[in-house]
Amino acid sequence: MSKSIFDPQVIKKEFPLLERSVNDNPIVYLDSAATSQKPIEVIERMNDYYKEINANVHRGAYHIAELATEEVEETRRKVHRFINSNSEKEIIFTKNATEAINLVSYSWARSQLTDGDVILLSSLEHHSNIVPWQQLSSERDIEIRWIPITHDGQLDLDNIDELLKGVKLLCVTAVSNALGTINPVKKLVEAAHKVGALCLVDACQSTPHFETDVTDLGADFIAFSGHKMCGPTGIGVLWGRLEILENMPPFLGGGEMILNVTSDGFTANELPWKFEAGTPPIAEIIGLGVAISYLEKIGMGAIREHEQKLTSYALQMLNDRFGNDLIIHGPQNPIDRSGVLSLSYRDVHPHDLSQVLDQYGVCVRAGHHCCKPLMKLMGLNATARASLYIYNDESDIDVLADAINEAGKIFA
Amino acid sequence: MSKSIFDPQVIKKEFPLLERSVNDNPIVYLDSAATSQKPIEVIERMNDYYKEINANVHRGAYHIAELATEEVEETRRKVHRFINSNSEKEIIFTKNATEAINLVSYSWARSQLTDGDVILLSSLEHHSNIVPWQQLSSERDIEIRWIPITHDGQLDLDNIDELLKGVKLLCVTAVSNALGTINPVKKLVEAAHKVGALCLVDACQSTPHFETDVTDLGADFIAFSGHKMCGPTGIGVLWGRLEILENMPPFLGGGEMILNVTSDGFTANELPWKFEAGTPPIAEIIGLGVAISYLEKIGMGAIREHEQKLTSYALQMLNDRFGNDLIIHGPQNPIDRSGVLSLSYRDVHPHDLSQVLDQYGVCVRAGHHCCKPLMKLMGLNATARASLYIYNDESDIDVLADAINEAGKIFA
Amino acid sequence: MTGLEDLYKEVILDHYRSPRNKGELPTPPAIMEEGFNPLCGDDVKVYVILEDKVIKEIRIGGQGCSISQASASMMTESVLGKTLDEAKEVFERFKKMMSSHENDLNSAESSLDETPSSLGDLEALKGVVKYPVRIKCATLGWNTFDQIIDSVEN
Amino acid sequence: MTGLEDLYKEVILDHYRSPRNKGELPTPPAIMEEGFNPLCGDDVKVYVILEDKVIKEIRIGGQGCSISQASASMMTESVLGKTLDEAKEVFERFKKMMSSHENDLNSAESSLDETPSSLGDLEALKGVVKYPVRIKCATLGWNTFDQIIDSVEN
Ligand SMILES: Cc1ncc(COP(=O)(O)O)c(C=O)c1O
Ligand SMILES: Cc1ncc(COP(=O)(O)O)c(C=O)c1O
Repeated sequence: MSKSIFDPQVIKKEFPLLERSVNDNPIVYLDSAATSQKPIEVIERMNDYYKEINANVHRGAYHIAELATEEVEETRRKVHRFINSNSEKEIIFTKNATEAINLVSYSWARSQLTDGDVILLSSLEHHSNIVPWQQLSSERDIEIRWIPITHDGQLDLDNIDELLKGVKLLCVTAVSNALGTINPVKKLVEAAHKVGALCLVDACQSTPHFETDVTDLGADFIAFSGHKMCGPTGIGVLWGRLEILENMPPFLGGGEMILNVTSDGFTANELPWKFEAGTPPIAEIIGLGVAISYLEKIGMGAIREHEQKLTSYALQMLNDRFGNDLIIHGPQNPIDRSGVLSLSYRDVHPHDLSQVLDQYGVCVRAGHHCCKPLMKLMGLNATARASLYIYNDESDIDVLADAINEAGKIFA
Repeated sequence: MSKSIFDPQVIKKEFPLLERSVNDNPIVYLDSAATSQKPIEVIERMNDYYKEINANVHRGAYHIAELATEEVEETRRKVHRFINSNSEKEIIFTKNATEAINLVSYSWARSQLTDGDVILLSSLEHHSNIVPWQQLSSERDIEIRWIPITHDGQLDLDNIDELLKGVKLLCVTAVSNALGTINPVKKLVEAAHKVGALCLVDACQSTPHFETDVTDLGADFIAFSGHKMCGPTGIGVLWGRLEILENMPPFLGGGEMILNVTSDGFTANELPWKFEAGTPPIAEIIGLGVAISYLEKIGMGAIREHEQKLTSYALQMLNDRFGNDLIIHGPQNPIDRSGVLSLSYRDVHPHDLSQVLDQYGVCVRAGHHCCKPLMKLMGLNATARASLYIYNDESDIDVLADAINEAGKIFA
Repeated sequence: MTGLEDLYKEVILDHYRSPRNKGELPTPPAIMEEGFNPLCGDDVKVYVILEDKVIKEIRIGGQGCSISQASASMMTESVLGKTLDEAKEVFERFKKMMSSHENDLNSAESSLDETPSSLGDLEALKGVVKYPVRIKCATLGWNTFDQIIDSVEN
Repeated sequence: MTGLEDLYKEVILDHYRSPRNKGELPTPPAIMEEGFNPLCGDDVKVYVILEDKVIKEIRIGGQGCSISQASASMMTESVLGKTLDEAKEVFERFKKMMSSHENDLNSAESSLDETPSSLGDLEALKGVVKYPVRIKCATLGWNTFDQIIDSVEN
């Protein structure tokens, strides 16, 4: 938590990609909500894995297979501690957060929900926490209901008790990837539990930026991806409460997830392997472990503090400089938001804006950010989204502002 | 195809892991059927990805996102050419072969098969091509039927016409990972098509070792994993025939796989993205692309030739040296088998055998090799499996033989 | 500012600022198809009134970036009054120009030179091939128009 | 040959070659449970006849490697004639010896020294903690036996 160790200049140097140039300008990476950059120690540890202990896990009795297995299982324990779960058996490795959510949908929901049940979604959800439920509701007579939002993109909970009637599952993102809104997840979990519903929290945009404590949160499932939190691509996590996971049928079938197979049928393995079919993403799991250690070394509290300060700076500075020409969507108070700045600049289309920004080395994302229902509610087609992380500093925001200004000139 | 360029000594040097020692002995890696080692160029290209162009794909309009997207889609084209498919749209990236098979089971089979239908499996299948079908048959009244084997672990096709009656799907592995048996897949595809059944080929053990030509094969689906063919963990491939894939409903739902989402429902994206939900394993896809180029550079014909020669040597030498003390399961003619040597040595338990071998740096796998039904048919509980690849040579077999001999002394 | 002049040519910006044939047409008699660019959320609606397979009227609805809007606007000019077959032929030439990158991104420059020089304003979109993501923008209106041709022909 | 002496102690090989209490018992009166090691395919069957919560007879069936067979064989000797509570206590001590690695593989040596020295032959299995994969072999019989205790107690 100590501020002294947090120096974005030092941190920046640990990310090799941030040293490169784009179009003769030093890169200014502002798309961490899509995927984060990776510190050198994550990259090198995966290298070392391939060079020194690459072997398939869990079944080899030879030395390097044991080492690889040990690193995979040690990472499981690390994730368990990182999110303060009850047991390492609750940590299931998937390929990304999307698979984790689908696992809940295919295994838990399809075995538990029947015609007439209701799933409540927040209007801030990413497609990955919408489409799996729409798929289910097109198979069965399951109603999908939405928590509305206020004009500044916060959940409108005035009628939450009404909305929760008949609900069996509440799906809510901890932080909106499109607007940066931080949701009152703990409160929502409590409300859901009061009516006997379970709560699945999409933690993709919170685990990289804040402390995560599933015990305190009280949720039933959380899903997140490694690639947004300094880890590699190809690895995600589902956490679920032990007693719930234990009663769920397997999802993907195959090697690793069985205890026994005969020609007549199979017996599923114990948790967590029951849900991990096939060769796991071994190097990726190990990379995620290093990423978590890296974040813990900096301190999740310090990370949040840094991002909040930087967000305050950005809101203030961009506002001062562009006034009404630039709309920053979402909550106005930095306390209510993460480092996601979803922008509309005059009538310059976000795609054009991001193209011009790229010319100055500034990487932002243009589009619907996989949140089309939310965008529609906000009356938007697309925004240009700048999203911050540990390696960003005020100078990055300044370059962003200058580049926005240049775009204004082209599309005057 | 030219033999001159094929030199396992040179190739070995391209695999950093093969330079290490285990228990003070140079490593002799004989577990490539579980996972292969990775050439330095695969490892370094993934490094470079993370250091130079790491960005989320398909949605970013900025430079590095375009480069990453281009490499991902270029790899798709490379896979398409590598297996001689009809279109790059037929190439779907998954996390491993197991997910690829489950995709067929959840999307194709669950939308096409009904009570009374039959799925025919070969008795040589890996759990990953058994359990998904058992899961389905426990949900619906779908019969699972097995193609029997001969005593030396080859498919017994005498009654294939009888067996195919009522069959809607035939699942068969191109090569047995437990015994090395090469199956007459093309003939089986023809037989399946004659009764209107589709054929799913598990190509996990063939793509790394032989030329794969899905057009010639005529199959409907093939599944394989990157990690067994010099590629990274966390990446698999499903290939399916375009007209079949087009009519299949989506499997995993989420970002990337949609064309549009409203609060009322979603429209699926075009192929192949319809089946690729969430952030793809970007670095892993790129790594697979490099692995394929690496294999193509050596030449799939040359690889098969090398492995067949080495297998002949091993069969002969081990037989000469150990006689009846050592049983090498599976077909006796090297033409009928890949470089998989499944061994029983006296009454030394395979687990103990592999433990002693490890002491000499020799990595083999002990167990059921995820083929419990096959093992049961063969009257085996477990075997010790030595499996060969491009970087192995006769000296590796010699070390293996010496180490087996030492095990004999301990368990005399 | 270097580099973007290729993309944002004056004629493109002009079509973007003052799109031709923007609006809607009543269906029927018009045929309408809608297209999405899943990458950025843009959507386009193409309305066409045909008489004897001749494009009598055409309108563009929806929203999008300068490239998709300008390209659709130019498209309306280049196909209005043409027969479907003629329009298809323009589309083929346009597609060829846009896909030169797919063969080899690096040799894009050279293959560009081979593009037939008869696309009028549309040639201003040549520069787009250097920005693969934007090709989807430039072809969105065209692909949607193509759906109309398909629906008429089948 | 260095290194494996720790694992394949003479007493282990002896139990492997001449397993004690190998065989089956009729059920009932015996209780039987079966355990699998999913990693290597070994399975073990434990048969127990209880009288007043005292283990009157015990047999081991199934097949496995030297470690799993020897450990099960030693187990039968160490629990035969004991009450379930006493047997559980032995199991707890054995488990503790086997899990010293889980806390810290590197400090395994030191924590080994703290293991209470009252496990008899079973102490020969100490060396297994250095081979994490084999711990599953060593505990297979025990965990299966534990299922019997569970089924009796609930
Ligand atoms: C024949 C066969 N099929 C399927 C698989 C499963 O592959 P993966 O574990 O990569 O999903 C394997 C490898 O373990 C295999 O050898
Ligand atoms: C809030 C949120 N949920 C889900 C996802 C999906 O994550 P992934 O694409 O890694 O599966 C993302 C990221 O794209 C996200 O930001």
